[in-house]
Amino acid sequence: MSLKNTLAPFSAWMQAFSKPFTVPDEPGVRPGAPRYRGWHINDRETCIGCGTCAEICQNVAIDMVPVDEPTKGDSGLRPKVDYGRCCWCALCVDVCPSGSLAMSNEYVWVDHDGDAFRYTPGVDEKPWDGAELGWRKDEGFDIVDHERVPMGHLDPEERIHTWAEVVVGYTEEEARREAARCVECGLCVAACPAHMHIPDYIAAIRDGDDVRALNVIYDNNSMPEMCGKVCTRRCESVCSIGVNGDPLAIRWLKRYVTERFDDLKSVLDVDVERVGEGRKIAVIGGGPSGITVAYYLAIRGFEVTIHEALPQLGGATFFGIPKYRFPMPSLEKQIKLLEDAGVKIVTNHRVEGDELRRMLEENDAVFIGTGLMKPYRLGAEGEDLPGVVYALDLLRDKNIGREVEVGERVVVVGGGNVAIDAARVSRRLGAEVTIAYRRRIVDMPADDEEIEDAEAEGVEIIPQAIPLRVERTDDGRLDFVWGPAEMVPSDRGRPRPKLIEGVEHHMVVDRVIVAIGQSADHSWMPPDIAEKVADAKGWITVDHNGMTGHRGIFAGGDLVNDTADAISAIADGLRAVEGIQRFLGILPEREETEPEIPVITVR
Amino acid sequence: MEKRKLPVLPVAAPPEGSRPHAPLGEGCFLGEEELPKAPALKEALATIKNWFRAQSLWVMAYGTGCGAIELRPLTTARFDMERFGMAMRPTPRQSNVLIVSGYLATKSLKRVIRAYEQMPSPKWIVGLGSCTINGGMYWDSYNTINRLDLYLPVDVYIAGCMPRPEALIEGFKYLMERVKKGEANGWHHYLENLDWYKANQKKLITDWNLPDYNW
Amino acid sequence: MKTIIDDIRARFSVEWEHEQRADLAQIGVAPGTVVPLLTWMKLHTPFVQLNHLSVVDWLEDGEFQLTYLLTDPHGHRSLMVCTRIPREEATMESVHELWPQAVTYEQEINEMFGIHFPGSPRQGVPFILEGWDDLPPMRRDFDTVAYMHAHHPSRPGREHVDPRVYVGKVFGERGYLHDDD
Amino acid sequence: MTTTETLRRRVQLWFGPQHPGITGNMSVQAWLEGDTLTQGITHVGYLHRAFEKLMERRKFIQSFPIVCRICVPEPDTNEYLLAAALEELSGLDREVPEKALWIRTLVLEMSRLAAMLQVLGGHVGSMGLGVVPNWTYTLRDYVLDRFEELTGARVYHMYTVFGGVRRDLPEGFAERMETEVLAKIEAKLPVIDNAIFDSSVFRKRAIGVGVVPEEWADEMGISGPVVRAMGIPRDTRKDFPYLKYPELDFEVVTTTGSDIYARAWIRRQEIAQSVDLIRQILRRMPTEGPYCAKLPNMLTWTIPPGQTYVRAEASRGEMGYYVVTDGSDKMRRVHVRGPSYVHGVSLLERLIPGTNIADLSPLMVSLQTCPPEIER
Repeated sequence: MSLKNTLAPFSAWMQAFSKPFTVPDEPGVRPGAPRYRGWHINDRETCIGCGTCAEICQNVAIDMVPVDEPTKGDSGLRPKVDYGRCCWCALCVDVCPSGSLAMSNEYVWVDHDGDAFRYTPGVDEKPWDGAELGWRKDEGFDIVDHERVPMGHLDPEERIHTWAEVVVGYTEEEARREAARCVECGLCVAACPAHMHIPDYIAAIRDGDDVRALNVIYDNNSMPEMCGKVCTRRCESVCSIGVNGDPLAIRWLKRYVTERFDDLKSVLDVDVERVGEGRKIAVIGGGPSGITVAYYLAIRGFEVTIHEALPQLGGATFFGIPKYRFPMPSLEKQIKLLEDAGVKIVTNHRVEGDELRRMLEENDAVFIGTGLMKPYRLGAEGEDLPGVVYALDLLRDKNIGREVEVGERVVVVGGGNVAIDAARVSRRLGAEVTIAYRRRIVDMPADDEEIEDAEAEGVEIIPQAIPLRVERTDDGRLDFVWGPAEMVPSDRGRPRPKLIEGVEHHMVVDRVIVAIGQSADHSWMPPDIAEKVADAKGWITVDHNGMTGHRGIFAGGDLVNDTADAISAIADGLRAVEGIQRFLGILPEREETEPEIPVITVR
Repeated sequence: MEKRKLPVLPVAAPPEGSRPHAPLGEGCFLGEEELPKAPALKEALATIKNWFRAQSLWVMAYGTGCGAIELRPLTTARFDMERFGMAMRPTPRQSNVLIVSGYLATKSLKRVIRAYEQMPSPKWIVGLGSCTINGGMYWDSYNTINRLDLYLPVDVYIAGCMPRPEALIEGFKYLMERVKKGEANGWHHYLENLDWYKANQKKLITDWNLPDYNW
Repeated sequence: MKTIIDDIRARFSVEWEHEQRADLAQIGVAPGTVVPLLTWMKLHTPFVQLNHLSVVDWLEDGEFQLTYLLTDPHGHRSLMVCTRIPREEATMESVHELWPQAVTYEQEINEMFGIHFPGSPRQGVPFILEGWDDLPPMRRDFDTVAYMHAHHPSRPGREHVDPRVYVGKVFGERGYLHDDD
Repeated sequence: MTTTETLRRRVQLWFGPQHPGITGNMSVQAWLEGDTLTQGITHVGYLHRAFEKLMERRKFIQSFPIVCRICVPEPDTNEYLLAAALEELSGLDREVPEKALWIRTLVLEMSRLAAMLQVLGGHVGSMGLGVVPNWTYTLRDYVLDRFEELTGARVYHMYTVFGGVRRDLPEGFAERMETEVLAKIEAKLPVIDNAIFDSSVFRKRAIGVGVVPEEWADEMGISGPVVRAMGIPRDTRKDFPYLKYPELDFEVVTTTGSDIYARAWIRRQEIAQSVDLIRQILRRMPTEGPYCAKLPNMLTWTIPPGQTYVRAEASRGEMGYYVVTDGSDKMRRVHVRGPSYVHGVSLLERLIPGTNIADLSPLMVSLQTCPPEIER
């Protein structure tokens, strides 16, 4: 050993004069780094209780516990974290679809009681609530897929010259890919009026089991192919993935599955007791609610007859929806299923006079789903001029195959789906189309995609336009006069349009198409029955069984609900399916009990 | 003395042949029994005793699990636990704090029990990390226990996976506080419920070959 | 990589081959071919290093797959030799005489999968487990969660509500194609 | 020889698991004659958590928080390897952005640096010299501070995922890395040299002790500092290039002697090398661009059937992951092959005969045995 080796280590003594490494023992602990993963914090208001955090937690550290009232779009459950399981990986934070869950940069928690290490962030008060630093969701990193698989559309230039379907539909690969985006939280089930088993059929599609998917779909919807094409899709509006991204294309997935099978009866696995053998039901109105009632009662052995005034079943989905959205073969498939189930269909038959009374006597129950057929009037001068037409009439004439002509220039008044349909149909008939709507575009009740599609097809939308009058021009056309409106706050919630006095705009058109809503028409019923069924204004209220004020008469669809969409009509139909069976004593009367909370004990 | 909550677990009758342990004394001072028994003095003595105990926690150097990695920074310059009167000791005979640094595999549990029983009283166990509380990351593993308190009395839990050295320091300060107040009595609990602990231990460790607790 | 596989093909029957990366090829051989092949490779090719010996449990097929990873430490490439043996009373020839460290691999596989390597020195000697009296735990038919529930109690008092089920219950989700039982 | 004599001559001793000189929670069952070891058997399993079993029942994304626990001092190698294997099998590897590759290289090098600082302290600590560990652990802690800043955690980073990394580099990270870590390490290295490599105590106990014969290198698959201390320039970063290592300028450090001293020296040199590499990475890393590829929904992600073996250089040597997928959303099999599997069992057992009992602990440290990676 050299002298150097003996002495060199002593140089370590020099370190005695350098600054100590030691972190001083001061009150409070050294704060964690700005993105430290400490204790959870949760924004109770933003959280939607989708449970994706619990789903992804590989340690089963998160329980969803009931905290708030469940509403559509919020299950009311909130995550409760067990810190005897947590590993601070923050996958829950990164996956959180609503972005409510985060982590603070606090990291000290000591206790002598092992049971103490659990709390519900955002609900149980903790010192780190509202911490500014800590692990947060970052835009550049996503472990759920926020981008929808794009849906193919016909080119706008091309489609205004054809009645072919605008939406191309998913291929199998696209459908599987889209279905894989689902996190199976089930919030959509709450929002769907019929409470379809959405996560279940999406999972089946993802797994490549389309037969299972179809069966799950038909479990509580007998017109899914229609829904798959034109549903108003409330489910997608509450989709947890949609909170910070594109919601699952639930409608397109349903469309994908239902389009894959032609012979529905052979695919559907129906397993119900034929409890209705020997009982007769009459259904008046062949729309979605009527079809639902007919199908689910027919498979239970009831003898069901549908009476429809038009030459084809389908109701508004037949005569109201243009064929480029819901083509005829799709509807025919549904009707075929009804026939296969043994439903008797009477078309071109308008029930009138005392016929309803007779039906009541001959049948065990009658279901009315006649819809809203009487258009609202424009309420402006000149609306009776020839050339001022109602959108419903236009659409119906087109759909039942009559010759329709709209001229070169058309203005559509209204902002709902019917208005858009009328506009797009007119476009296909070769007209230049303008939509005049009282409020702003964001206020339009029509589907956003529909509005986009219409604009892509060259439909011009003039918002905040109030029709003043219609005048005949010298050359036999129409002068549509409208005034601009400003939006003023209203005590009823959404702002109200107020006419700006003194300004008038003129538009010379060939047709003024009115699409500002419809109302019910009960003139076909015997007055004494109508009195019991509907109130003075024509509104029908039903009980929890779907039964009207008249014993044995059930009702559903647009007549009854105020949402006026097909899926609500189907939901009404389902209610009546159960209600009729209860009314006939086949099912026990429903007991009003609080639903039991399905609790899983975590071990 | 604070009564501790017994974890609920169905346990069979006390195992046969378990040796009765020595009666629980007030403390471990030699000849303490001979001191005058005036309550005030007794209390004062206990306070002094606890204060001293809290100031010299000697930790057994046994890295039972991954949490051991944060014990090294704690013992070295940066977090320097010796300034709190704590030191690492190489053998259980010289230590009175056992840090169970995380999950325990069944094989380790056996050694930890042995090590704990060899430690002289008073002694305390610090459960470090979430896996000592409820299994943590390895909750579904066939080879790791989920709850340390079924097998050994835990005086302080420090949650985290893993807890940082600063959290450990806070944990030890909490332990010191509890020792000073005379509340950290895990070792009493172990003796009082020895049969219960032994039954739990033997239920899991099938090839039981440890000597009886004889301290 | 192609040359070495061609060389192997010239001498042994190869069931399948796959080039995973430029520096990693995989071949499948019959169980009986493995030891002669590995011996030849160690003695006559640059693939002298046994990097890895692993088992995959194909429970559905009733087979274990053994994977030997040989590496050419100077040519920087690897060859994965795979073979499948029946799961029932699984036995495989030992390679510990070619590579001494294979003893550890074989000991562990014996303990974790229950595959027997006759002649390998530490067969039946516990390596990782102690006092184990259940199925070899790495077999896929061994259920670790069930074992955990039976042996390692968790802290009680936790209750979870699955949002999917809860929402369905609260809002009255029902089906109509099947009668409720 | 009578039985009594045998007993007198041969003593059985359990070195660990509760022993201050053992590396982690493991034990060596040793037989002694006098103070010389005649035989040793490595016993592991004290830390067996059945990672591979647990990962078979976890989805891919759920597996990644668990892999980093396989090696505590150096979790990032595991994270990277799992990500690399699954990316290769799923085809996602083509989409990992450039920046993510750089950050991954940075993280791997930082973790090598941290682990080597720790083990360098361990080298001397195991000989009872307590001063150097106080420095190296603190220096390692400075690296951990940067890890905390970058990844949100000190020890288990859970940072490298499929497709890239989880967060971008924070503002001013490179400067802090330089001033708070690299500069401090460089300033301390000469002092450490004086205290270790120039110390007669260390030299006397390390030179010529625990020599691994060169012939063992190939057939046993010895890797890392152990093989480089034999003078063989074997380094996965060069031999099986991955991430951005081919673009970095560095030479494989080798020395001769193949003893404890040589291995410590390699580690000391590689600390300097890591410092240099981290500087290079931070200088060349792109500042713009995404740090993670667009990922599919991780809750339902499936990977087509396949099998692969990926490797990376950890501080201890070559770490490998053998991953088999079967088309489902979980791995069919993942097998972790850590360098300690060979170093800590076969090699250690071969080295033990003839070693002095007092040298066992330094020997184990020099092999850098990491028990959790043996038993997993």
